Amino acid sequence: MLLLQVIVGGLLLGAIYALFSSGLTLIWGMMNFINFAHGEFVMLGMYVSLLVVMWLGGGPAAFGFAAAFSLFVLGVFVYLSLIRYVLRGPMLSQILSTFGLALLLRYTAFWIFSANFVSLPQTSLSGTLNVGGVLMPVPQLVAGVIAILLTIGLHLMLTRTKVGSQLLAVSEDRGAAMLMGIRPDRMQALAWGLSAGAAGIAGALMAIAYPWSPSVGETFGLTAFVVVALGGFGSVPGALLAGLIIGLIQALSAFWFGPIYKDIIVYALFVALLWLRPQGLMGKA
Amino acid sequence: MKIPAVTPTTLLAAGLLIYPLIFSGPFYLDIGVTFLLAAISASAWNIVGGYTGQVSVGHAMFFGLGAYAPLLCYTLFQWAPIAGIPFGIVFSIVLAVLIGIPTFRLTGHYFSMATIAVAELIRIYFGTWDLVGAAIGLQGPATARGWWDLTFRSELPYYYIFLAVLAVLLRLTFLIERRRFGYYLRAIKAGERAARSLGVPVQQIKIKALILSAVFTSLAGSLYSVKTGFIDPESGFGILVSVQMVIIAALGGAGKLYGPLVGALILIPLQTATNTWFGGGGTGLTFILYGGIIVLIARYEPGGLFELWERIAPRGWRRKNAS
Amino acid sequence: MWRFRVLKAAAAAATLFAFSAAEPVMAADVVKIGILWPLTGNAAAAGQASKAAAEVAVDIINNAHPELGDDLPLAKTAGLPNMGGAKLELVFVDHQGNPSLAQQLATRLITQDKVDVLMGAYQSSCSFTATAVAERYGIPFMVGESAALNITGRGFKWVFRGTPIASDYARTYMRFFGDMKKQGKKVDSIAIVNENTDYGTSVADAIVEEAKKANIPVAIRIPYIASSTDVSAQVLQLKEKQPDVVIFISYTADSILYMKTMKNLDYAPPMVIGDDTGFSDPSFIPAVADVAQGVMNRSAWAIGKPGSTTYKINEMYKAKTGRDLDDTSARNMQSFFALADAINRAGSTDPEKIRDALTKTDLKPEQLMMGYEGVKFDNTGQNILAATYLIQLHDKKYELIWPDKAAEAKLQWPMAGWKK
Amino acid sequence: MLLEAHKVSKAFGSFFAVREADLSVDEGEIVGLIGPNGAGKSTFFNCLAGDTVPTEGKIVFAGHDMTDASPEAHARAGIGRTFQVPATFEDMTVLENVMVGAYLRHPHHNDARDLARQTIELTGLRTQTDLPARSLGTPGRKRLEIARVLATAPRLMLLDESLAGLTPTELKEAIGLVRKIHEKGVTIVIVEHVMEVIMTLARRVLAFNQGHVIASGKPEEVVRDEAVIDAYLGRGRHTHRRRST
Repeated sequence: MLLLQVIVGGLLLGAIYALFSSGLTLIWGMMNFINFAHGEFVMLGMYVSLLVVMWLGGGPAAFGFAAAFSLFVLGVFVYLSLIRYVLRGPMLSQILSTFGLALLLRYTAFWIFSANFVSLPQTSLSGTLNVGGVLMPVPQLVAGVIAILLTIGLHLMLTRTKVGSQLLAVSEDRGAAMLMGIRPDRMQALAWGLSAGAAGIAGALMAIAYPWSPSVGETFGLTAFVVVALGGFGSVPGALLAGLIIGLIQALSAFWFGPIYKDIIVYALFVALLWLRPQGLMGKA
Repeated sequence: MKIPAVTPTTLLAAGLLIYPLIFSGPFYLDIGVTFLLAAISASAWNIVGGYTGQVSVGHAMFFGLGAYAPLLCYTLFQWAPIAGIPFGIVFSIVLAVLIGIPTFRLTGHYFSMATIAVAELIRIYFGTWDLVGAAIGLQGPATARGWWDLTFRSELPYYYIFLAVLAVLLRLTFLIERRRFGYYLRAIKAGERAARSLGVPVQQIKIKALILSAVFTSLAGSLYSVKTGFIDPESGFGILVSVQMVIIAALGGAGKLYGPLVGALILIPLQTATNTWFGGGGTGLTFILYGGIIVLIARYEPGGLFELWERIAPRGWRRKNAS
Repeated sequence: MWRFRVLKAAAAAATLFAFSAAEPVMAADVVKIGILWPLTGNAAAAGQASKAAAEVAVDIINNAHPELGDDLPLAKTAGLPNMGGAKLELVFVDHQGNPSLAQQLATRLITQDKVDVLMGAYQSSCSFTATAVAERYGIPFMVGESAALNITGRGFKWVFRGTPIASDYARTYMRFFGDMKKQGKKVDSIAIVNENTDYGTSVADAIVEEAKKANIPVAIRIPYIASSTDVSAQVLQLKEKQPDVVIFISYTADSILYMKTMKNLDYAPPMVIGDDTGFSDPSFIPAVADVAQGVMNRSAWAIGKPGSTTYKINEMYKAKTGRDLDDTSARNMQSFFALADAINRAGSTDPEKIRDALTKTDLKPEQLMMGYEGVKFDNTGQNILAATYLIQLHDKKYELIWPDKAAEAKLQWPMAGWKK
Repeated sequence: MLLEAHKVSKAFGSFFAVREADLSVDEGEIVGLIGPNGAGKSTFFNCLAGDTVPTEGKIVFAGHDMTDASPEAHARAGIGRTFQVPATFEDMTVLENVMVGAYLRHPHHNDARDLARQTIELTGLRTQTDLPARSLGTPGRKRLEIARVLATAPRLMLLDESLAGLTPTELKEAIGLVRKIHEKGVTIVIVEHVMEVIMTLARRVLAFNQGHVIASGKPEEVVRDEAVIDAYLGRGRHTHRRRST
């Protein structure tokens, strides 16, 4: 019975990993570009939620939307002011750009919110559901379910809608897309907005269940890499599947071998993946 | 003996030689030593990251191994810490080959991510490994049992030892630049496919560059732990250790001989200054500054200060130096 | 290529200017105390809290505070009486938890700011490097709160530590379990959950060792990486082993997360003991008071009844920070008082005299603001009379419940947890 | 027989870009490969250069089996190649570019530099010796690529549309250059659309379509071959003539 509990816990956490990783894989798929500050976007999403709850007293729906929207705007701004120019630059400046951004966002958050761990005051979502002996804490449950729905939504948006096809067109062949009257800069800015927005919502959902501080962005960033690498670069459904798997592996390895080893096993898996199957489970080579 | 031509190299060397005589206060010396250490590790990174264009963001793996070896020899066998330096270098070379072969099949972002993951993997593992003091880390000899413990009261001896190592590294890089190896490195950075078509054994050259870089990064790590007398997973393998090397080289000019030196010359005093002025206030401004500098480099001047200087330096002067 | 000279000169000038500005004018009757704490980085909260505590202590010493009674040394007088009322001046530096920066800043404090004594470091790694510098220059160093055993065990003669260390805490727990067994409470097995850096590891090691001596079996020991997002794995492992007592050695975020997760996974052990730090953080009680009723904690600091000296000190701290004084900062404050008292008895800023005074320190319990049995340093510099109370969370406040002679409330065993 | 490609095929998934193509080149020859776009010329060319490993078939060069040898092994063996889209080292000067090639046979700095200077002289790039490659135009880059490959002292040079997109005068110079290189004893295989190049330089021509060789022989014969014209102009042209009569 305990094992089932561990598995459920792992999947719920994995769903949240999937949500914010889907944002990262979207960018990678489109622009062959890794955003090293993606973890910081999740962290900012958490703080936005805190501000909304503290100042406006909004409920989960309110701060969820606020986090998504504010991060969307940040994502677009980051693209237009920095990434657009760096894309054509040498590899070193592409990597440095988002690294510098990560440091800037993290330590500005340190400055504004101080280093203390904070957590959302008890929101309406609390308590635990007991489904056949398996205990599912409501915050994690809600967060996990919404995360899965949003990831699928993002995937459908990409594959079924006009905007989605334009986004994919630009990622396939930027030149050809331009010939078809698609403005690549606008599409890529939109992609960065969506990616940051997904990270923002994931931050809001995690804020319900877990305390955080400005330095959590770093661990989320690395986890997102692993999920994206396992799921296949550029594949949102891949990220969803990989997110769940990573959540599961972390939970099981922590339970069987002890919590210290969960990160070691995940990173070892990541390194092995990069060598054996760089395109991941469902990504394009 | 012939008077050395007054070129920037000799001027720079003279400046660095007499620095400890002008700024003799122990605190200034400590900054001088920190500057040299940063310049050595950034220059070592530069061989792989700058010249060859393989942006490793996990070079702390070699720095950490180099740092752990001396203190491990002291803790386990009571040897003088410097006896551990060769071991650090050997471990780093083995790691370089083990890591290099698979990761060099990857390019660009893949390669950077793989190096981050490997460095993190080692950092976390060392944090759980009791032989190396797990999370508590290792300490060196508190008081010197003899000169060989290299635990000096003043920083002066460290300064000149580190300066000598930096000089050797820069001289070696200078020679490489003019040899086939240096040309092949720059060819790989400019275009691997074209380089292969001209017979450049790309994988082999990359591994050799990584080994050379690992040797000096490991040496920098050893010098750090011998001087500080302490090492733990975070200060040995932490991601900030790797990031600092990348920033310093990129600020000065990655792929340029004096790039890392100039980068360290600016960043280390700046970092200490901000920490003195704002550090006491505890606002962590130093890192906001770091982040800001990197974003500006990436956005406006990827070539670093060198390229900026070459663009704005008077035309005639630059002609003479373009060889 | 003359550009280097320009660059080099510019950088050198900047450095020179940066430090000459920080060169305060030397006043004859000022005793300068250099303090190294993590004011940024992930331990910044603790660093800032201790900084505020030190500033309150300096105010108490530099200005006359008769209302604090005669027992607390240097309280009622202004400045250091034996040194003609010399004032104390604090010089704070932020080592950001980086050991090599701590070494550099310690050198700067001694050689540049010309401080007379040093204190601090919080993280054991920084205490190692900073104390080594103090030892080299022959400057007394008072370690305020780092727990790692061998900071004072390296044969240094200039390093003193006022705060209890891991083995003191472990012995206290074992004595407590002994008393509980005598009162018929079931203490057949204990579990230890510790974060895996130097703090958690050294305390956990000490507990395992003392438990062996007191032959109390340790059911399971779970080291984990601090501030990880999810802790359900640890709680489920505990649920599987069902120990009688669970000892958590963890920082703030994890402590809160453990309490919430235990409720979510319906795991209610008979007793939980928090090893200070996270459980004493002011944000702990508001976050989990309703879920962790009856959780025990160790603390040598008790605010005490209104009107008592400790209560007034806490009021002064609250006025400054808006929060109650926590145990870690209080231990720092107590070490600071002991250091100031020694300087006063030495009657001079000569390091050798101060060191000599420190070795002769023998403060009695009533002279202290903490619950130690006194302050007396052995030849390794460790305060052998450091002790700690055990407190329990009743409603919204920790109340002193052990040792019996100092108890202010009745022990509730088993703990209520979230069940009212 | 310097180079022999025997029943070489290359499939991407189920699509056969090259199907059982044969080629044999004697020392000192100049052979042209022609065919409409997408006929598999470039893929076949990349198999010869070692960039892509053929799915089936064998490639033998001067008696060594090079079928799945790496590009650098090909270069060492003496097969030099240029790229359809010039891949010069943009941040390195012209001299440095050519030196990378020269280093293959001359490990020592001075010998490599001297050979590089001679090759630059030969290929008429002397005036741009110290300029970075990115300051050259496309014709200059193509010429630099040829110089770079020449510096590796190849026995066989594979030119992938190196003379495309040149003005008439540039074309004359380029043809003169290729002829000069050929006279120094280098065997040449050219992939080209510009018929003038094929007619003036090549002594033998192979025509490709849908991945296999449809005609080979003297340039004059191959150009008039029915199948080749069909491949280029497509089947439709017959109907057109019938309607007009």
